[in-house]
Formats: sequence, structure tokens, C-alpha cells
Amino acid sequence: MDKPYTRQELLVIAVARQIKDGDNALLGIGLPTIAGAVAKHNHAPRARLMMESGIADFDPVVPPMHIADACCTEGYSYAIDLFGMFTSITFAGYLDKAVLGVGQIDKYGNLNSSYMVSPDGKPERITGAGGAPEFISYAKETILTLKSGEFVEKLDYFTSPGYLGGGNERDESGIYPKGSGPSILITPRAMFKFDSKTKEMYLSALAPGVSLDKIKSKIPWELKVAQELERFPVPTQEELAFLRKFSPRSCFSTRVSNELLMNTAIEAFSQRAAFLEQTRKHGVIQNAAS
Amino acid sequence: MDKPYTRQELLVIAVARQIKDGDNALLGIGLPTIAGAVAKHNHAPRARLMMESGIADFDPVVPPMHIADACCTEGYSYAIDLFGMFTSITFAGYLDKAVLGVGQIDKYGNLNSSYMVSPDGKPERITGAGGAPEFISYAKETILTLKSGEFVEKLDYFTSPGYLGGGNERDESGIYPKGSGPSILITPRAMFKFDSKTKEMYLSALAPGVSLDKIKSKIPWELKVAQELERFPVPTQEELAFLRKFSPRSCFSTRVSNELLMNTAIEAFSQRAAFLEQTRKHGVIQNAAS
Amino acid sequence: MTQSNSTKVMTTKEAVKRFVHDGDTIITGNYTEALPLSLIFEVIRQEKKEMTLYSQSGNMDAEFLVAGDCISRMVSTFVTKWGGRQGGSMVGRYLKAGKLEIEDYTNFTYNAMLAAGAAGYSYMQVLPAIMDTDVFKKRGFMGANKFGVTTCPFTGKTIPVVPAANPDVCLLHVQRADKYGNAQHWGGLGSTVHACLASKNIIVTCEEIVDHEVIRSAPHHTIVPDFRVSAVIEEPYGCHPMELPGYYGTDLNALSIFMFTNATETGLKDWMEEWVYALPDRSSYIQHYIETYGLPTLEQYRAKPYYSAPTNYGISTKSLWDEQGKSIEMNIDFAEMEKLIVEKGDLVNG
Amino acid sequence: MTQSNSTKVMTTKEAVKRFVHDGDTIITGNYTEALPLSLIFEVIRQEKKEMTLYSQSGNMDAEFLVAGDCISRMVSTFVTKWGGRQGGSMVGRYLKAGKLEIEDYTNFTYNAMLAAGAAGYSYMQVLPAIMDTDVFKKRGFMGANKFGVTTCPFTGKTIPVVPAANPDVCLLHVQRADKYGNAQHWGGLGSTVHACLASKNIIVTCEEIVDHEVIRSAPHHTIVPDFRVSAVIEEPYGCHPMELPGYYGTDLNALSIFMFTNATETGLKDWMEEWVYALPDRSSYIQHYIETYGLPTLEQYRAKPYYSAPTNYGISTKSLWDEQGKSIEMNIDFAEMEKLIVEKGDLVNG
Repeated sequence: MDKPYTRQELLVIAVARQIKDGDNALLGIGLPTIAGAVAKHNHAPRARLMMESGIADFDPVVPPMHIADACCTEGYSYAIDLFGMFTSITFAGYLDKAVLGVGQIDKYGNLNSSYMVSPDGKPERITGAGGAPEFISYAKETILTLKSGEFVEKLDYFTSPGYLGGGNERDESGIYPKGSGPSILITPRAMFKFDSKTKEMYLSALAPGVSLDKIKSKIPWELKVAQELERFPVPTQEELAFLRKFSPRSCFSTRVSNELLMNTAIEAFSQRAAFLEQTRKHGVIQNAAS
Repeated sequence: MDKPYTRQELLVIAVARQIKDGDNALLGIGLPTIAGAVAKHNHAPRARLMMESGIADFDPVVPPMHIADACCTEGYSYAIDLFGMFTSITFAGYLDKAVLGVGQIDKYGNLNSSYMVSPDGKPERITGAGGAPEFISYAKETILTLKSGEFVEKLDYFTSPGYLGGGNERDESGIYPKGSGPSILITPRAMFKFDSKTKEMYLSALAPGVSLDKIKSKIPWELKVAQELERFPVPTQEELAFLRKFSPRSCFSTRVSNELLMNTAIEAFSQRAAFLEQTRKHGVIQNAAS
Repeated sequence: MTQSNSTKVMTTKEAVKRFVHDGDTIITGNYTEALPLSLIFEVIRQEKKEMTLYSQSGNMDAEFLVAGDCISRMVSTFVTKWGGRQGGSMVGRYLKAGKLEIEDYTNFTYNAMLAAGAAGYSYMQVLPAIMDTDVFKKRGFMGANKFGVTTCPFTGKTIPVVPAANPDVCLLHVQRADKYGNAQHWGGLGSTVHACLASKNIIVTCEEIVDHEVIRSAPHHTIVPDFRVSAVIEEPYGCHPMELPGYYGTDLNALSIFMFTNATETGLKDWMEEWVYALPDRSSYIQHYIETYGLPTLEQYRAKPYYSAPTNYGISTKSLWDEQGKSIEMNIDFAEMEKLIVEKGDLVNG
Repeated sequence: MTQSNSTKVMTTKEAVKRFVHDGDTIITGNYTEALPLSLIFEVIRQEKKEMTLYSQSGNMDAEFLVAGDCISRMVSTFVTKWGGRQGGSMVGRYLKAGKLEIEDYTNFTYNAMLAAGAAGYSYMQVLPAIMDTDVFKKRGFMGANKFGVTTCPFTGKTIPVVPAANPDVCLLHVQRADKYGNAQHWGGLGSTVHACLASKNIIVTCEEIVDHEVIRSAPHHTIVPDFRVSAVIEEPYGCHPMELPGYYGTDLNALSIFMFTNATETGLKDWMEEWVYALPDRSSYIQHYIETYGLPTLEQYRAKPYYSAPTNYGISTKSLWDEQGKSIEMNIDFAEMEKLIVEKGDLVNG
């Protein structure tokens, strides 16, 4: 019998499946890098994972915490700098896929990761643009993931261009590669694609046990739905086994995950405090920095 | 008693003396790199010798034959590329001295190394611009050397800017660093400097045994002469000993030097041909490429 | 300015005192790995004020400097929410309180300003799509100079550009350097080289000051040449709790604590009282860490070896004289050559 | 185009046949050291015609290709007079005879065209002083597109610019590569990286095809990533008689002969009959060299070792599970975690 798996795992694996063997795939930090590791282990051994700091063709030892993480530099094929990553790889047309997380998204796949307007009307800083504007503009294709972000009618700040005002606007502007832009948005509960003509986002797949109404309730416009919904990928046992070994906390929601992490840290430090009390009594503390 | 030395050696050592300890000194190929090695060995151990291919702070093992010569990369401090050499070192203002050879020069220190008009009026290709135009423009100071080049009233082709039309023209153009430009021209027979106001070249020193008339005969304009001539540097025994060990052929004129080189090569190959005839008979030729 | 060859080896305290001033524009040289935290703690201890911070990733570097009330303006592309989704970040708190202004760029446009600055250019082209975004359209304290446009003379297209950035001081931590200041780093490059070369002064801390010959044997790892460096300090654990390839991994325990304490403004400031202000230098910081959490906690993050394949820079011909003392170019010995000089040379004397 | 992962390991003959075509613009990837002479000899043997050659230093690469009647236009900064002051050069002879056109740049402006091409830009800024020279003012076959100007929107100054160059094929020789095409080179960098990345196809010859793990251990030496490479060939002595750090020094004997023969047009062409056209590949070239001059002649140029100091890329934490099988983040073992998933997880199935 197949092991139970969680919506968070489903999301990681659905994203991983988007990365094909041989792809040059730029990964945002967090879920995209974990999905990249799963892809490389399971079905895309020669996918070239890249981070914008210029670490190209890497295979993370553990999940990276930031985009120059040393867990990605113990063995990698190509050390380029950030400038080269954006110019000679991305702008020059060699980036097959960008995989990026979403803060706010509108119906044409435009993104905001910079500011959100708080209930009192003031813009509040969220994270920032990072590399997203240029990657979504110049990667041949962009895979979007959304875990705790939101769908909005109008972005509070226009950080990263999707299909702009929809229709042919992006292709006709002459400043984006033809046919580029977000191709899919994956959440723990649903997948969305973009209409080939209008470029409006539509629901393309529902995860098992999720109702259409539940999805629609999160979306402030009249969501269009594919005539025939696609099936969500079913994680294989091999994918789950690798994912749980590689990134144990990926199976939990962020809240549960952080709770577990903090509990462990507190416990460890209390134990060490007791140990230190002991060693202090016996005078064996050494100065490692000397 | 001091050893006899040649005009060619005098030139190398006079140029070497221009390079001070701690200088960032960009060296053209040939005489400038040899002079750099002499300077580094004799009086400027922490001069940073540089070649435009991006080999920075090197110490040549033998005299380099070209500007990316591997004899300069067995131990060097900083591998930058050519683009960075011209921008972040030169244009950004960190190049103390450029040492460059001269093909044609006019009275304001402007240079031609690209084309010479032949007697029939056609432009004939000589070598080319290489890196000279940018180095003489943006180094804080440029040392020029002339071995077989010529003084002309008007350049056949304007390759590299000296003081342009003279006077304040260079400083006032706003596109050169203030006070930059050629500071001295050294030949095997004389040294020339540039008037601080008019920027016209004048004779500043005569090598021993050289007459003013001899120099004037090579110069197609009325050469000005310093009120008090400076003394040419006298090579020390240490300088000569190092130079002769490091670059044995530097003591001869190009003609004699090439003659000696060719004779040796011919002799060596004839000897080897005889040796090969022998080994062939005994069937011991091996295929090293296999 | 070109830095002199006089000794640059000094303490962190001295380097910060000499080269960092109130009102300066400072930049974190490292990207996210190897953050120069020992230098940053000293800047905070010396209570530098009203500085503008260039920090590409708005990471721990920004959190500490802002909490230390050193920074009034920041140029960045990101604000890392070290305090979590709820806690947010110190940068966020100061922005909200109006105690900090920020100018937003993207990773690339931020880097392009430094690339221009490093090259000596006054501007650098960026990628056209930026013109469609609020990053381009909305201006903070950079105003009209945040972005501009040029026209490509060959295609006639409008090209957006950024101005050059030339910070006063770059703070950098690396694996090794020599006493002259040649600094070597390997791992994620980010915009580190551009950040350094664009800056007027560079302060380098390193895990080890090594012999100049070590540097000369591996020139492709030199990211900053000596003549650009103002000060070099041997500072083991100079970027702890962040990681440095070949020396130590990210200290996950310390990061957990940092996340805890940074959930609130007072939390982080209390932590800084103990770990920044009360300790004079990095060696006492590490000593305090060991006393608090135990040597094994620190030791578990020591890097295991993963060495690069050797690179041979060797050549064949080490001298133009062979082992028998003959010139390989002229097939005569030194004495014979000196005879030939007298015979065929264009003599000045003798 | 992004190159596929299908096998790229092939012979020089096959690579030139597939990727070099009459009328192409080709570029010598290497600067002066490590000239890709095996590839150049094959281009000549296959009698490619009417090509435009980008050659920064107009060195032996240009001399052979011009003598092979492969080149009708050349973009360069220099013409090396291999035949000496009297003999001149093959490039000079062809120019004089009207059989070759040349467009003159400087080392920097030439490199800037490639830097633009590599970045995907349509132009690149160059240094203003060039506007005072005939290099800027006199135009060859590039005409109005040789240089242009823009205005810096921040300073108002006029900035000269060059157009992007994107050659069809780049010929490159390096120390080592893997079978995917990741190419590593160390030594003088020149404009090599820009030459490669600006080009549509890159053909790499290398002294050794090494295991992918060797490449991964030394990523800072990778100058071209696999996905840009069209063909990779293990070709020992691929740049002989030029030198390659760590493998062999300049073959001074062979250079003397080259200088001899290149003193006249027929001299070089006769030499090429014997050493280029009559030999099918590099291995037979080296075999012929040994038969002609003896193995010791070749062997004396073998590089002696001079290795770089080791660089450690190691980290501390290799797995989020410790040696006892416990999660270092959650202090539970795998089975306990799977129980917790059922308990606290947001389950899809089961």
C-alpha cells in the first residue's frame, strides 16, 4: 500500500516533474531548489540546476538556505558571477526554465514580491524583487509556485512581468523573447495555466480532495476552468523517499515545520547548558579561537 | 674595470630605471617586459608587472614572446581578463605606468603602429593598435621606447593619442585623466621629454658617444634641446649580469640577434637530422602521440 | 586610490577606525555566504552613524547594521525576513517606523551599478523588460538617477541603464589572503568582485593570512588584487554563523537562535548587547560561544575536506641557458657571449 | 542554441565538417597562448572558403588560415610579423595583394564587441579617448557600424560604443574538458571567455577528456559550460608549437622554422603542403614531427610541475540525518517522522 503523503509533498513533486532532463533550470530559494534536487535524483540527472549567485550545474548536498549556499558549491560544474548569470546565460537566451515562488499574482501572471498595502493603506515591505523580474522576462519558460501567497485583482506593486495586460501585449512589446512567460502556476491544491490567446490564468488541475469552490474562494476574479481538467501527478514512492531523506521538513506546512525546528533547538540548547555546567565544574572549557 | 655594454643594453636598463617599486606597470611585449624583469630583480621587487591579456603581478621566468605567454603564468598573483585589465585597472585609474614601444611618433608624442605609407603612396600594414591607444590614454604616465621606429612630421595613421595638437589640448578635452600622457621617450641613443606648457618633445639626454647632430638628423622638425642635458643612467654590473642571464640576446641589435638565433636553429636541426638517420636505421622511432 | 605597499595587516578595530566614517556609503562585499560579520560587529561597536548601506540580499548584514542604528539609507534588492513571517525583519521594522529609507533594485540592476562602478563607467545597460516594472517606475531617494535610458546607435532601440555606484568602503570576508592584501575566495561569486572593485577602500578579513607564494600559485582565485586593499586582518570565524567553503558550514544552531531573537526588535537588541557590544572582538565572540554552547557545538560545523583537482601551471623552459651553461638560443656559453658582445656589439663603453 | 546532451565527443575532422561552413564568421577563442592549431589545420584541409576571421592578435592562427585561402575578411587589432621585419606576414602579403580586407580595432574595443555579444547586448561602451584616433575615424568594411556613440543620461557625456559581435563558430583549445563539453583553462585569460560565449557554436579541443567529477571539483576553472559547446575532442598537442600551461612550453625549434618558412609566401605554403595538407590529423602531425626532429626535441618542451595550492570546497553538514539516523532538525528518526506525517500532516491520501 502506498504511503500517505501531504499536500506540501505533492507540490514539491509536481514542481519537480516540470524540470526535464537537460534543462537549464534557474531555481529560486526554498521550494524550487528542493524540487530541483528531487528532479535531478529521480528523472532528470542531467538537468543543470542554477542559482542566481552564479552557481551553475550544482547538486545540493542539503537544501540550501540562501542563493549562494555552500551546500551547493561542494562540487559544481561552472562558477560564473551574478552578472554573467543574468546576461550570458539568461538574456542571451540559454535559460530553459525559471522556477520561482509567488507572493502576489494577478490573472495575467504578473507578480509582486516587494510591497503589500496594509489594511491602513500603507505599503508594507515584504521581501523584494531579487532576480525574479529578469528571470521571468528572459527565461524561455517560467514555472511559478505558490504556497502562502495570494491572488489579487490588482498588484500592490508591479515587481515582475507576466503577460502584462494579457493578449499579445508581451510578445508585441519586442522586449521579451517570443513565447516566453509563465507557463504554469502550481499550489498545494491546484494547477493553473495561461490561455494561449488571452493569456488569462485558468484552472488546469485540482489536487485530490480539493473542491473547485474552495479554489474559487481564494481568487478575486471569475476564474475560468479548463474544459477537461488534467490529473495532478501522483508522487512515486521513490520520489517521496528521496524527498523525505533530502529535506525532511518539506512534508509539513511552514507552521508545523518551524514549530518542530524550534522545539529541537530549544531542547538541544537546554541539554548543552546542563553539559556545560558539568564541564565548567571540571574546568575543561577550551578556547578554540586561540 | 667595468664590463663593456651595448646601446641595446643601455636602453633596456634606462627603461627599467623608470619602473619604481610599488608601481602598477603595464608592459608591451618585447623590450618593455624585459626591462620590467630587470626592474623587479634590481630595484623594484614589489612593482606589479602586468600584460594586457590580464596577467597581473607576474615575474617572467624567461622573456615572453607574446602577451599571454605561459612563462608569465607560472606563479602570478591575479588572473583578470583583458576586459577587466582595460576597465577596472586602467580606465578606473589604477595603472601607474604604461611602457610601450613606438613605430612612428610625432613631436607631441602621438603614435602610429598601424599603417605606413610606402614610397608609392599606398598605406602598408605594419603591426596594429593592440592595446596602445587605451593604455597611453588612461595610464597615469606612459614611458615610450624606440628601437627601430621613426620620428615624423605627420603620422601616416593616428593610432594612439599623445598630447594631440600640443599645449592644453589633451587636458582640456575632458576625456583623459589630468596630467596623463607620455612622460619620456627612450632610444638607444637619446632620451626625450615633453615641455610642460607646449607639450612638444625635446631632447633631455644624450647617450655617451652620441652627437646632437646625429640625433637631429633623424628628426624632421627643429628639435628643441634642454638647457641642461640630463645624464643617461649608467648600467650597474648587477643589472648587466641579470639582463644577460635573463635575456641573452638583448645585448645585440635585432639583426645580429636574429642571425645568431637562426644559425643555432639550423645547426641543431642538421645535427638532429644526422641523429635521426642513425635511429631510423635501428628502428627506434616511437609514436609519442599514441 | 592605489593602496601603498606599507603594511596593511592590522586589527579589525583599527581597520574600521581608519577606513569607515560616519556618513559613508558602505557595501557588503560578500553576497549571502561568508557575510563579513566580524567587521559588521565592529562597525556597530564603533557606533558609526548615518551611513548608506549597499546590501544585495538585505540579509543578516543589514539586520545587524540597522539594529545598531548605523544606517539611514539602504540600497538593496531584498529584505530577508529573519524573524519569520510574523516577526518580519529589523529592516522592515525600521522602514515602518520611518527610521530607514530604502531604494529598490533587482539583483541584476543592483549588480549592474557596481559593474559600472568597477569598470570606471558612468552607467551600465540593464535588461529592457525592467522598464515595465515598478522597480523602474517608482523612485525612492535616488530619484531621477535611479534609472535612465540610452539609445542603441546600431538598432535604434531604447535601452534602460543604471548609474555607476562607487561605495566608500567594501567589507569582505574570504578564505585566504597574503599580507599585501591579495584576497582569494572560492564558492558562489554573486556580485562580490564588482562590489569590491567598485569601492574606494576595501577591508578584507580572512580565515588565514598565507604566504604570498600560495596566492601566486592559484591566481584564478584572487578576487581582489593587493593594490586595491586598504587593510587585511586574519580573523578566524570571521563570518560565523554564516558558512565559508572549506572552513565551516552554516551554524544551524546559531541561526535558530538568531531567528528566535529577531522575532522582535528588543529580542535582537538584547542579543546584540551580549554578543556584539559586550565583546571586544571576534576571538572573544568565539570564546563566548564556546563557553555558552560548548566546543563540540562549534566543532560539528567544521568543514570536511573536498579538494579541487590539481591544476598545473608549469612550463618547460625555465632559463635560456641549459644545464651545461650554454645559451639555448645561441649555443655558446656566458664567457663566449661576452666575447661576442665586444666583437659584434654596438658598444657604449670599453 | 543550447547544445543537447547527446554525445559531443567526436574527431576534429567531424567537428569541422559539421560546424564550420563556407562564408561563416569564425573566431580564434584563445588569445595568443594555446592557439587552436589542430582545428585550424583541419579547417584548411577541408578548404573552407570566404570566411570572416575574428583574431585578436593576428598571430599564427591568421597566418595559416589566410595562407590556406580560407579568409576574405578579418577583424583584428594586430598583425604579427612572423616573417620578421623584412619578410612581414602572410596577412600583410594578402592585404597588399588585395586578397584580404581587414577592419582595425584595438584590443579593448575588439574585446568589447565580444563582451556585448556574450551578454546578449546590442552594443558595449568603450573608452572615450578612442574617438581621437584613426581607429575610430577610419572605417573599413564595417562602415558606419564600426563604432557609434550614445549619451550617458547621468553625466550628459558622449560615450563611444561598439556593436555586438556574435561569430558563427569559436575554435578553442584548453587543458581539460569532460565529455559533456565543460571546458577548463588556466593561464592568461585574454578575451577568451567573451569570444566563446559570444559565439553560436563552440568547438573545443583539449589535452585530456577527464571525468565529470574532476570538472565539478574545480568549477572556477570552467571557462565554457557544456550547454554552449557543440563538439569536444581529445587532441593532445592541439596547440603545438604554441604553449599550454601544465602541458608543454612553446616549441622554440618549431617557431624558428615557422619564422624561416614564413619569410616568403611560397616558403609557408610549401611548409603547409608537408605539415598540413599531407597529414590527416594531429596525431600524424606529431608522428611526423617526431620522425623529422626526434622524440627528444618534442620531449624537452614537456612542462615541469608547478601546482596550485589546494582549494577545499568542503562543508560540514552532508545530510539532515545524523549518523544515528536522527533528523538533526527534529531529533526524531525516519519512522517517527513518517508517523508524525500521518499525525500532523495535511494529507492528500491515506
